[in-house]
Amino acid sequence: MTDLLGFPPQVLFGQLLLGLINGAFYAVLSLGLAVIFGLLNIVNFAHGALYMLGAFATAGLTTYFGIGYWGALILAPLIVGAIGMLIERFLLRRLSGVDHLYGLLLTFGLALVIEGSFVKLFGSSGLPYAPPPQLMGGVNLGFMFLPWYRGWVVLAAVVMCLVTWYIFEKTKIGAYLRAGTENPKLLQAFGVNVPLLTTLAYGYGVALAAFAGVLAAPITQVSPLMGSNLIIVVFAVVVIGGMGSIMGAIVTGLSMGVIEGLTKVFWPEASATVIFAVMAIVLVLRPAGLFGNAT
Amino acid sequence: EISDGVVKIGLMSDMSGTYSDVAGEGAAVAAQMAIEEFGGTVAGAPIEIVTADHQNKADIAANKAREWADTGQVDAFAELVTTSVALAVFEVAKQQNKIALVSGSASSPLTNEACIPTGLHWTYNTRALAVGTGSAIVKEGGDSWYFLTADYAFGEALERDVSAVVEASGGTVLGSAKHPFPASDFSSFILQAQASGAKVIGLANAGADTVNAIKAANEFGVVAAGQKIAGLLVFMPNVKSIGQDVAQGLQMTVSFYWDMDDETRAWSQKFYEKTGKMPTGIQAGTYSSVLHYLKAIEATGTDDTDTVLAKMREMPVEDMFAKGGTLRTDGRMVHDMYLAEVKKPSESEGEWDLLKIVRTIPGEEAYGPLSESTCPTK
Amino acid sequence: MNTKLAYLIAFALLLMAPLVLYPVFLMKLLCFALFASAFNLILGFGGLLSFGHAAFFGGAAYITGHALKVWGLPTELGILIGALSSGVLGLAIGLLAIRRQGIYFAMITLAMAQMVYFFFISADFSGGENGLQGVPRGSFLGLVDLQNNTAMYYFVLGVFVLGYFLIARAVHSPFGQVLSAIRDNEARAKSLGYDVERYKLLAFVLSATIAGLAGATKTVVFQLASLTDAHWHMSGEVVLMTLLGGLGTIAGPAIGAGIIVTLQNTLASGPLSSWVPVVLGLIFVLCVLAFRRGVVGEIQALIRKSF
Amino acid sequence: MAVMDNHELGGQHLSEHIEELRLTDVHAYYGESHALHGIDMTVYRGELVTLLGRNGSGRTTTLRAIMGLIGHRTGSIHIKGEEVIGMAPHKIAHLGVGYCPEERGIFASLSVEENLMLPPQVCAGGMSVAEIYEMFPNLAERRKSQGTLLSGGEQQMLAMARILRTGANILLLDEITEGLAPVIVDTLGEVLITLKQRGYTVVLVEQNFRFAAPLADRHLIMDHGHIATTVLKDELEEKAHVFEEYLSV
Amino acid sequence: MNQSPYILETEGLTKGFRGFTAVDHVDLKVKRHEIHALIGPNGAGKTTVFNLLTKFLTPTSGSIRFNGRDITAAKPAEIARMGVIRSFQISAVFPHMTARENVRVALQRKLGTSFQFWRSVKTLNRLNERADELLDMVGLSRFADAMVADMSYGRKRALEIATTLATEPEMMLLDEPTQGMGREDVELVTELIRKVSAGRTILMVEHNLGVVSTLCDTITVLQRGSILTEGNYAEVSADPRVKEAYMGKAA
Ligand SMILES: Nc1ncnc2c1ncn2[C@@H]1O[C@H](COP(=O)(O)OP(=O)(O)OP(=O)(O)O)[C@@H](O)[C@H]1O
Ligand SMILES: Nc1ncnc2c1ncn2[C@@H]1O[C@H](COP(=O)(O)OP(=O)(O)OP(=O)(O)O)[C@@H](O)[C@H]1O
Ligand SMILES: [Mg+2]
Ligand SMILES: [Mg+2]
Repeated sequence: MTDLLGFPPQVLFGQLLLGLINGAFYAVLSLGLAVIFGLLNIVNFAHGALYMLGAFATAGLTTYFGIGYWGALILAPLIVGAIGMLIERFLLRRLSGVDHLYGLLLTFGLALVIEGSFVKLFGSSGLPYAPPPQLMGGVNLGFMFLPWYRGWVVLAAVVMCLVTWYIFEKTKIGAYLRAGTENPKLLQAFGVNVPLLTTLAYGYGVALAAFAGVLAAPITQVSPLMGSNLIIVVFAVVVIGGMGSIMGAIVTGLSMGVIEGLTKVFWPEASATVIFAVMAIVLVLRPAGLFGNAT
Repeated sequence: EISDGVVKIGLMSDMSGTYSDVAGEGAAVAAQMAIEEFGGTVAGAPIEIVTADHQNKADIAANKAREWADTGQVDAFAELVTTSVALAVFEVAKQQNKIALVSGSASSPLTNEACIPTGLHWTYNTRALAVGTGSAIVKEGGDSWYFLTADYAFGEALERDVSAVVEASGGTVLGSAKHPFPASDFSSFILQAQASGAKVIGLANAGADTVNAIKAANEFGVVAAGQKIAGLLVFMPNVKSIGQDVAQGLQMTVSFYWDMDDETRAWSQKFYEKTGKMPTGIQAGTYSSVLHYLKAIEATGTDDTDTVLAKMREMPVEDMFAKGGTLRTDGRMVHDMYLAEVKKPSESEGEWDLLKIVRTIPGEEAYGPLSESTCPTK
Repeated sequence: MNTKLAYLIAFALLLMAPLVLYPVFLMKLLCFALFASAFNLILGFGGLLSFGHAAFFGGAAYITGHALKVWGLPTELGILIGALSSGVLGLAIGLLAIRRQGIYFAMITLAMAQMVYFFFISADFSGGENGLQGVPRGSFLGLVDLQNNTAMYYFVLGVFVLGYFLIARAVHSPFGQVLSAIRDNEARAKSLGYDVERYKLLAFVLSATIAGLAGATKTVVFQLASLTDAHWHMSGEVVLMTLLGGLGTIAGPAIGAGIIVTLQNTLASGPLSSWVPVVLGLIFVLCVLAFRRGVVGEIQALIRKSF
Repeated sequence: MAVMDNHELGGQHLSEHIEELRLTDVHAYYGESHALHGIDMTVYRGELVTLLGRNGSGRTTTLRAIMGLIGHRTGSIHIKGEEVIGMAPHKIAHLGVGYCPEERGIFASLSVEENLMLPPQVCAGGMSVAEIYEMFPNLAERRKSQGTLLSGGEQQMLAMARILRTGANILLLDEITEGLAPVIVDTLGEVLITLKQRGYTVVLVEQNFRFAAPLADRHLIMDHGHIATTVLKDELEEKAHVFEEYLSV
Repeated sequence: MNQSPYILETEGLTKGFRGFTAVDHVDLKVKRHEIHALIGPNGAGKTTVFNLLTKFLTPTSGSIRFNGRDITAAKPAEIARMGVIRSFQISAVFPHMTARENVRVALQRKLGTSFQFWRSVKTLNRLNERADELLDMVGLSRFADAMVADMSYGRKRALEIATTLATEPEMMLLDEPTQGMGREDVELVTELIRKVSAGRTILMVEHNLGVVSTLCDTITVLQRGSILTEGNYAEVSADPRVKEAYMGKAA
């Protein structure tokens, strides 16, 4: 049993795995952002609030309707996705044709409204939520104890990422989405129902946020402000990956989780800023991000 | 004898942010209840209360406090959750010679290096929390500790205070991990704590951080594997949001619990009818501090700061919150604290039946002797 | 002609304001007005949305606080050091961010500001979440005691007027012309021989410095520097102020700041006190949807229409 | 299908009787500026009509108005008998309208081939990809490259090719010879003749009169946002003064 | 001053894009005070050559000399300041400024006050006269105070030429200056180019053979990234290879 950099290898393996699990959250969240940024060219500042809505919907479905985790896994993204579509249809759509920065500002305002209202409605401490009984307990991997639930999180997140990647890069819809990003009017003149496409894309991106919220509900505090700080880190992840790049969001999400995890071992005080530091370095070397194309 | 013919209390709290659950509007209600006990007048003058949401911003607090003092005839400030706010208001109170009744903030410096002659620290502080939880757990055999500490002043203060208590009681501190504030994921730190082999994992953090740490500890089977979690600053709403089945057995130090005796139950019931929630220690403490302030005015017939302050120090604090509490010259209100434990779900008889008191910590023990205070004006 | 008159009236009102309104509140208002105006220099005239201006505002606040409290420097010097250090910080962040535009720029500045924020949380000199408290106001040139609110007010007014006119001048300068050309068509400006990045960088540094001036002054007024000043919500608020007042108008941001600060102050103790974030959020949404030109912009449009 | 019908009917001969496109008193605005001042025009099936005029006379705007791409427009526009003034652009496209914009509108995030395959089929009978590559060999060669990395002329070819694939039989073409080498211009001329033979209806905005003259059945001369006059194919000689007056040819 | 007859020379200029060579060992020599045309089929690499010359793209290999000085490593703005100014194939103006301000932006660089944020914009008013002159030259004097965003395409092109002229470049690179213009405007611009060519060198890409034949002294034909032939209009247009590859029936 030799030590690596002063830490027993078990610890290191354990931290790597945990980093990957956290990375899964970053990946799903930044993926949603990338989808929305891709088609609407909007940095969805409300993403954290919608992630929170996903977690609240999960807890709420149990408390008020007796619907358990697995039901929520389907329903919460649908509900929140529908809310997202309403937001797109009645608010964001009015911004078509004006500078995309206004989209950022609008969603920033929305985040304040949503989070503020939830503090009023549910208090700042939030609701309790436990993992589903099927995933209680865990397995001893030798180097660490892995709760089943964490294992499930990675699996679910990776599957979701791959599905999304396939849709966007390999299907006709994906081509529409990319074209719509650049010149929606022209795409519409070719006979594609761009307004519908936009609404669906936003709904999908938001549903991804809610999906991450469902995954998070059993492991973090389900509280109104749970997404407000997380979102900034996710923004940095998206920038590192290259904004709008689906693959970039996935790969960077996972690897930033790992890097952050390792920092927590070697230099815990820096773990809050390590991602921003990586971002700065990446930007110096590759201004368009790791997967972005320089234009 | 009453300045401007009215006794006016300026209550400042976090009404919309993180602390709105433990303080916030509930604190305003509690203060109102104290005023109602006086029938709305004191020494022949009407009592008024003005409230403000400082949004956890020290500059808003300082601005409001100055404005209230300069132009709003406010005689005393109350509640003041969040240390930065309390410190900012202290600055104003010192310059304007107004009484500041701090209930929400936990920071020990308020009665040490940052103390002011007119600042009274009412409900609790980090030292009391440390003594209560730290010594109790060491006594039960939890003699080796590892801390998860929020990487900011409050977390460090808490860790320092508890470490001192643990070591004084014969325990050892094996180490600590500093986590960013706020942090959403604790699994990594929990793993480090697990690896340390300590018997007790002390959480030198608060609010969402504590909740997340406890949830993660539960998930990773920390308690099942024989380690104990010690929450150093936990409020009732936190326990509710962790969920009783996860939180059961968790020990914590509280200044107040609604279900302690007939008096607290009666008062809390009244509070519950107004707010739909049971009171927290901060809220009960706000009531107590305002009540005591009014009693002193009633007794002296004036709202002159120095006179009232002298009277407040002279009278014991005697109400449903504090029994025989005393006000020290460094501003500390010394009263009994309680070590509480979260009930098992099976023991619980209702939504709010969350804790049982396992030990009363005498005020002297919790807050230490005045001689230890570094307050220059004590 | 008209604007000159308007400025004269505004200045006269500001001179007399402390007779009617509470001076500390007015000073806060002036500080934020300056902050928003500085911010507008980079957004409204440089076309770059910085979502990290809190770093400059808060950074200067801390530096000035430290300079006055610990080093015991004279007030003016402390403020100057605060503002200049924000300028240096602006140079560092700018060098990194200026290479990207639009949303990228916003994200990068946000992230860099977040690093600054974390630095202030854990640095020793900044007092963590308690902030720097009890900063002495000192005196102006060692003559006028600034502990007096009225004296302090006129000092702040002086700083504001100075900063404000520096901005107004920068906008209407040869530099300002090149800046708006770059905003319009960067490649063309380059082909005409302008090093666009240096122009943008200068605008950014200028904006950061004046934002720092505002933050430093605010520290002296309130005698404290706290994390709120450096938090990303502050960056959001300054955007709101600028937007509400009128992006790319000279006077708009100051007016927007006035409205928001007044609102925050009034709401803080009214019946809506616990709804402050929601109300601010709603204003944001409303502004973006229906009111994009901001107060001043709408008024200008109205005037243009009716003549 | 539509193309087949035309073939059977012999396109050319019957065309004058079937109205494909009719604009009545169409006004269009860019913000507050009034760009079209009451356009009246009718185009019959199988016809090729040019819109000529000076820069800024409103030709592009007319096409954009037909396509529904101008926010504020009034009057009435019928395509194949259907009123489209209030219709969304994607619905208009599905009536069988193909639009080739002045600025080409090649998508940078798509490869050449993806650009080509992007517009959905709106009618049966579009050209096959093989046919298109044969017509524009440059495109075949660069098919995997990013759309906007093509040269200006190649992009123009792609923009044109793109709508030939969709089966649209009303083509709105805005300055398609712009920036093209003369050989390619010749090819395009041949393409247009083929399309006409197949019964396509074409509205062509052109500067290059030499290119347009032999192809068009009618020339509509635009001036200051309205149609000033019409010149038929066989009147070119006698009405030369019209061109003088409006185009200073 | 360098007394070589060539103001601009390239040697083995090459640009590859991921395996595709857009410009392949081009040795281009542009004589001082000439109007030199670069023609060729679409995709031949004309715009790419322009981009290389002005350093909007970096050459894969080869060198560029301007006035005898190696500028292969210079930055775009530096090249512009040496007196080589380009126009773009797709119109390049400042849409939210007036036409006069557009021209003035180009004029003001020479004042050397462009970093001076403390000076009044009024110090630029002395440039107005020259700006109006330039606008008049391209027939835009009526639009001096108009917002450029509202102008038609053709007028934007004309404005772009005026702006380019304003920098009084020693050498102008024009990428299809008459593209998108009516005949009337084409003639206007042709005349304009002739007028301003006095004492200057002009390198232009142009598809309008009418313009090329009347205006240009030397013509280089580019095909698939390499020089096919070079000469005056008569020589070039007589070359059967050029006919086949480029001119078609028009020749
Ligand atoms: N996006 C726009 N915003 C405002 N005005 C516009 C816009 N596009 C065109 N215009 C104006 O509308 C009028 C008609 O322009 P249009 O583009 O239809 O002309 P055109 O005949 O196609 O000329 P060109 O040869 O320049 O393309 C012009 O006066 C032009 O200035
Ligand atoms: N950035 C790039 N990446 C990859 N290929 C490119 C890039 N830029 C140009 N090309 C390719 O290089 C070739 C030359 O392009 P260029 O734009 O120079 O042609 P051109 O001669 O100007 O043509 P046109 O007359 O049509 O404008 C084209 O085949 C084009 O696809
Ligand atoms: Mg046009
Ligand atoms: Mg070209």
